[in-house]
Amino acid sequence: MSELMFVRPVSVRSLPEGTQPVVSLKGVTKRFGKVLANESITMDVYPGRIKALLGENGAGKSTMMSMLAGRYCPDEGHIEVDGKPVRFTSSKDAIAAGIGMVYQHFMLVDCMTVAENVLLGQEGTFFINPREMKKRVGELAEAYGLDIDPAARISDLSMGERQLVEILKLLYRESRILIFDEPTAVLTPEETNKLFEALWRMTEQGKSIIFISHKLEEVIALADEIAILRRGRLEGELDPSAITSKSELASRMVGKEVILEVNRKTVEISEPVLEIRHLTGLGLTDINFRVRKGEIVAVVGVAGNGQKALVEAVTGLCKPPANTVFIMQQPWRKFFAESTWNRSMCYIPEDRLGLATLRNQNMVDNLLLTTRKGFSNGPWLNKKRAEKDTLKLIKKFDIRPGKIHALAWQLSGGNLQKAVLARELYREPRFIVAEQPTQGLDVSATEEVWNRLLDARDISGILLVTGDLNEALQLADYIAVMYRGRILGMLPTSEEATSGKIGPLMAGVTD
Amino acid sequence: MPLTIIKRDEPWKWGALVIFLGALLFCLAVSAALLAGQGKDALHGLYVLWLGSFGNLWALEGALLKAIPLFLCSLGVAVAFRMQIWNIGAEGQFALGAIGATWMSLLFPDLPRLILLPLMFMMAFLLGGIWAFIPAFLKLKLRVNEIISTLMLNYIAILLLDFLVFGVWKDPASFGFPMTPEFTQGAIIPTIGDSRVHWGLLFCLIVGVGLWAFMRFTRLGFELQASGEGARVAKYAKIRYGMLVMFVMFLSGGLAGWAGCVETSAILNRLQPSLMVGYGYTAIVVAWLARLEPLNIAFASFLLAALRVGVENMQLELQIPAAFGVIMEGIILLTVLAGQFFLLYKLERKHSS
Amino acid sequence: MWEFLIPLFAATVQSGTPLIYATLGEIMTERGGVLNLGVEGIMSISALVAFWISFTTGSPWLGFLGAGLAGMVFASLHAFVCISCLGNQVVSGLALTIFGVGLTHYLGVPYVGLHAPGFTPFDFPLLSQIPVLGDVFFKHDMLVYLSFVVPFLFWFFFKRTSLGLHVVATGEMPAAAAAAGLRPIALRYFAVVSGGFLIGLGGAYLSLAYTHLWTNGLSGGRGWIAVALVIFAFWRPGRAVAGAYLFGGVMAFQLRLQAMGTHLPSSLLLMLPYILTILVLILSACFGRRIEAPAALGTNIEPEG
Amino acid sequence: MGCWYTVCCTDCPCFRRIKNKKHVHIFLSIRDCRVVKGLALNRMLGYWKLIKIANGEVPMKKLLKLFTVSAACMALMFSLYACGEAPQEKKAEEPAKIDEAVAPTEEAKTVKAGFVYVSPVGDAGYSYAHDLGRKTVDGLDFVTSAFVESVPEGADSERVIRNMARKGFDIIFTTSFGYMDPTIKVAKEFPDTKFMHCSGFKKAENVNNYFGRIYQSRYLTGLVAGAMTKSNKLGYVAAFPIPEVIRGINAFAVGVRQMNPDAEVRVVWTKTWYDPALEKDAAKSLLDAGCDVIAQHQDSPAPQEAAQEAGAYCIGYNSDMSSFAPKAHLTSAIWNWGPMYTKTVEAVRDGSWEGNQSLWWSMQDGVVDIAPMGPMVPEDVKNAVMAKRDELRNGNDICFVGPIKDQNGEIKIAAGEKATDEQLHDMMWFVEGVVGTVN
Repeated sequence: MSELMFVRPVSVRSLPEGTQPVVSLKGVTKRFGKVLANESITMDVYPGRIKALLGENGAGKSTMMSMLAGRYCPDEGHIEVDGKPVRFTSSKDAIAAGIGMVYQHFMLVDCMTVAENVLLGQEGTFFINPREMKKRVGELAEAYGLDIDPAARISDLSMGERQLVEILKLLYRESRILIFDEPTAVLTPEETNKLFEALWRMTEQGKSIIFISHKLEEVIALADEIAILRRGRLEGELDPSAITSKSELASRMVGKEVILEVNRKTVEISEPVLEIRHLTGLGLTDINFRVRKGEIVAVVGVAGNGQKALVEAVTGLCKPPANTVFIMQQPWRKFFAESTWNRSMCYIPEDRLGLATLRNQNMVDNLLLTTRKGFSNGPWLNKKRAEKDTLKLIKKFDIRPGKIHALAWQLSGGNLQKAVLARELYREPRFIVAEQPTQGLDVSATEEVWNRLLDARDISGILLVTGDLNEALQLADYIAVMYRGRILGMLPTSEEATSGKIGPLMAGVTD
Repeated sequence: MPLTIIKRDEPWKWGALVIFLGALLFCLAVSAALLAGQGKDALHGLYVLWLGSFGNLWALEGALLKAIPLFLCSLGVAVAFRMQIWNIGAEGQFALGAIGATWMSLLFPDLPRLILLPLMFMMAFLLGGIWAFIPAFLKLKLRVNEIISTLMLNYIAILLLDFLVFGVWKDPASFGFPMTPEFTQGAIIPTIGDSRVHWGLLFCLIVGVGLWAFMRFTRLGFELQASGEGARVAKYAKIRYGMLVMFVMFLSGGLAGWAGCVETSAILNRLQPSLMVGYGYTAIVVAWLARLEPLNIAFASFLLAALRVGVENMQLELQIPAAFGVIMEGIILLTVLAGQFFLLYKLERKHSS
Repeated sequence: MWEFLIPLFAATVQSGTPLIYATLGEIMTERGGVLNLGVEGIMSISALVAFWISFTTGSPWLGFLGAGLAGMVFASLHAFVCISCLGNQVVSGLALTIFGVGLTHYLGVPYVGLHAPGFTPFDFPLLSQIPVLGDVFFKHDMLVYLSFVVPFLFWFFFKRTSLGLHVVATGEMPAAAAAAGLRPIALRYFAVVSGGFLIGLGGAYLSLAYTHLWTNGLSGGRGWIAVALVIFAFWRPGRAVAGAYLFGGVMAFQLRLQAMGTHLPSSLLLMLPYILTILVLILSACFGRRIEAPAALGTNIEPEG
Repeated sequence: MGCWYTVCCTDCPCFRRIKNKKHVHIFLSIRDCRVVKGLALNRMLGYWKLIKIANGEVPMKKLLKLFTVSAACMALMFSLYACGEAPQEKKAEEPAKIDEAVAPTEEAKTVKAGFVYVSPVGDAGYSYAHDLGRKTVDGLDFVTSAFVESVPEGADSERVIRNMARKGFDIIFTTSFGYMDPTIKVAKEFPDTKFMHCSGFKKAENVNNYFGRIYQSRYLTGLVAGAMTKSNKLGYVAAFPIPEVIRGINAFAVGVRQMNPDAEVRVVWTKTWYDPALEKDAAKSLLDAGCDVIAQHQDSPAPQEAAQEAGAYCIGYNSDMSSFAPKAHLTSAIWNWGPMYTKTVEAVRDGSWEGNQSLWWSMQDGVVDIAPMGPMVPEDVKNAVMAKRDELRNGNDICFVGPIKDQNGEIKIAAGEKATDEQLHDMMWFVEGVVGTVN
């Protein structure tokens, strides 16, 4: 997404004849209940090369790699290491086979030190000696030129440093095949470049790397081979040098021409619905901006740069300092004191199952969750009417399965998001906070969500918090770039230069 | 061919019932084994148990009587558990309820029944509620674990009861034995017709249905269930979680308090230490067996009460130790807990790869 | 003054010892990420087993070990329900208590009032000569002396052995442990069962050293107090010992107040320990640092794949 | 209302109506007339073959059948409730019929005696002592007996007692104070069943309350203790501050002071009847406070242990506790219910049993006594004590003879007078020389 400064030393690394693959999957299939996560996948990984695994969220990349890492067990097919079929019952076997994985959500124990985390499961002896552990890890880190204090507690480290720890783990275990699951999601552009250089060095030491991403430019920049995964199937492998255009790659990835332009008619912009004046605290410093009815303001930035805090302060999950946040021209406290269920603010959170819905309740109850005031007369709750309206919404947004008695956890990500959207729009909001609204959605769902949001501009202003720059450019009128709890820039999308400026700002580079 | 665990994508219809019955059977089997271990004829033993619990009218009557306080306590426990508030202090709240009721009856012995009884119920609810409110408050303000605080408050409540009946409230005519004076007629819940069952039964019915309706049809009830999914969701939905926790605990304590009130007023007709026979703890078993559903609780509490009564018959006929019933309770609960696994998962033959 | 205090402290050590064993056991369990409210039940049943074995074999040490084993068996019951069957940990613990206590009353009847060989106090060579400390700490039975050592072993286990590290990892983040090639399920079983062993020893102390005769309800709520002490101790052995003694001290103190001929009603005095527990929790909440409960405490590990 | 199926035991008074087919009865009592039961059950199922149930054990198939049937009965019974025809009405009618009906004539003189205990009989204490009494009674050829143990006082006890009455027990001993009201209640419903309530004070036409003057033994043990103490401090581990216990403490103190005027008795309340751990602690606390003789009103021998470990003396209660502390045990105040229980059941058999009495049996009746004194007790003390014992056995109650002062030194029993039973009954004050409070 961001401007990538990494260029690889060698443009093309040809694969010498007769090199044996270190790892290969042979017709591997994996099901979760009814869901088919991977379908008869066959793929080879060669030593000293970087294989990129490209695919949308939910295309089955992580599942596939988790099988390599021994976390899951394939239902059909098998895995071969050095041409010998292996059967991983636990991560232990995979590690023993020299396969190491860095998960998207780091697998680190916060309350333990770096050294302890790196050596976890690799201590060798029953009795351990903390000092000696620190020494070993420290030496290792130096050997690879990674500067990190082995005695530090994970909870005190930044995301980038945590990733280094994860990498140290793999190095310590001397894994030959390193799998990285969306490693750049939490990194600033600099860190990304550092990481890529590190990865490249490793391949030169003969390690093979599998690099999972859904970001085209990264893949093109880094990979020796690109395998595209769609809907659990391997869409084919290709050579980055053979790639003519991103859009072609993209279309192969998503299976159809990506909608590059959404129909965004202009709506007239009127009074502000959100105003933030000199908001400092909660890890934010001096935030100033406003969202007006009829416009979409996107907040972009690397994850963990204060977007969460901003959203929570706005949506009332945590309390901002007095007279900093004004919603619909009312001070925060006053607004939440007397906010009504409808014609007010609504919040579409990133965490759909944990926060936006009740996982064990049916559609009706989930509709009622935020709209209950609308269905209550006195102390009573009019469930009959709620059921009717639920049915209407299910039809209108075609939420599958069409039953009102389906429980939240039974819905697929896309349908769940549609349901949340349906509910929140049902409230005729004047101000919408949408957080990663399309994360993990397939293209059609994404398209729908985008259009819904654009239509919503007629009645409301929208604060869009997203990690997907493309989304921001598509929808927003203004893009606010966050870095270390500050807003470094407020850029209008109408200007061409904008897309170019964002990258450096995300990295904190202001000129 | 090894079995693998598969998550169900559809919840298992009637699964809960199947599991409950299974647990019941298992428990019967184990107890039969225990009997055999004692050199008793197992089948005959179970038969005696059956007679003692359901075999005749008086047994049922006894069970019904015992079920009343259990039912009320369990309702209290259930509402709290619904919100993931682990209130295991029903025992203490029960005691406080009894104290409250007694206090009123000693204060205004001469009031007519129609005024005095409501007064007693009010005070019982109030004291019980307050007793449960303390842990709720500590939990919210100081993050004090409610499991421990409610538990400790049980002990304190019982000792408080002791203190009262051994001291200030002791009946001068009781030759110094630990008991309050007998209640006046106005303070006693009358019995239904000539049976031994008292009108507390009807009261339970009303409370039960009322609570069910509250959970099902009111906004507060809905908010209560929603908050059961966690404080953050509640906050997202603009539900005032803190208030709700306090309210629920107060309600829960009050219900247990009512149980205490009914027991003192209708059964003992006075306050004495022997009031405390552990209803508060059995209530937790009942509540969980009933999956926190008010209507199931009615059945579960009757069942466990009948079990307790039946065990007495076993004692009389076969000299089985009294603890027998408690063991059965424990086993049923453990089995049900283990069984609930199959509500979410199922075992399937692995497809060989 | 001393002639009042020394015996008081001595009694404190006495009544604190079972709590030390039980509390450490519970800490072990919770460090592994499992909440076990069955301590009361486990203690009482293992107390019975200890008594029974020592009564039949005549060897208190066998009884002591037997109690530990009994504790393991019962704890594994809890482990099975929670870890394998994903049962609710709170309720399962309560069920275990109900079951354990019931079983004790059921099986214990023939032994009630009987007398079994147990551990008797003896002056610890040399150390008992130390003026005050000697009288307080070193004129007890073997199990008390053992309880001085256990916390150190405990500390050593968590700080100096890989297994300890693994247990902590499981309690904090099972997924991470799994990713590191460990087996969280097995580790949790280990934590619960070994914790059960310690709790069992606590039970043994009641029937073999505290008194030498059997009765139902020996544990008398001590199991619950142990659970409370775990929170007070912030899952640290050192503080656990302190808490256990503090609690035992109050218990012994109120009896002595009566023996001195005080005029407070005894019910109020008997309340002291329980009130104290709540106060302690409040204080540790107010002044203690953020209470670092194991992150995954009370949550079960969902099976994968 | 047509023909009702009522379910009840053979001792249901309407039993007789089996003859006219107005009621068809289903008899669900193991003990009595299985055949009739079989018959009636099959009526309900609508066929006529008799079930034969061989002695005691019930074959599974038939068991299941019985279950289904009883289930059916439950339904019926609820309908019964609905129209309010609760059979209790008839219950009271004339339970006398029961015996004629149930028991064949040759068993007519059999006496069924029931016992209700508050604690497990195995507790080596109070209930245990009663159960020894029961065993002696059970030994008699004309008596059958049964008991229910650890029955909580209050609601449960009422049910248990009632069930006993229903099952046709002739005399029921309810042996804990808390059973008083339930006993009276049930007694009203079963006028022809006889009740003996222990340690209470209420009585009725068919209810006697009875107890033993254990304080006499206490007094004697007090003499021994007073003679043996060196520190002049004696400890008394007491259960609950109720007159029974306080009486004992006072008698003990009186005895002590007779032997040793400046000795004092320290009291610790445990508020438990049986919690060895706690009671041992209590004893320890007393020992630490300088007491060198420990007496107890407590069911567990734990205090004895404590005393022996501390090298002090101790005095047991309930039964001879010398086995628990051979080195320390001076003597025990013991119960011996056997003789009086025997007398009672004999009276029931001969029909000479009379209700409405408060029986307070004394050493004269042999209900209370002291255990043989230990070797450490000097001969002269032994003799002195034995002399007093003989006096008591001759019916001369010399325990509370005035002048007796209370803790504040004011005269409670004037010089030369003896304490009246009323005074003893609600004795809620300590005599001079006792350190402690009565609440």
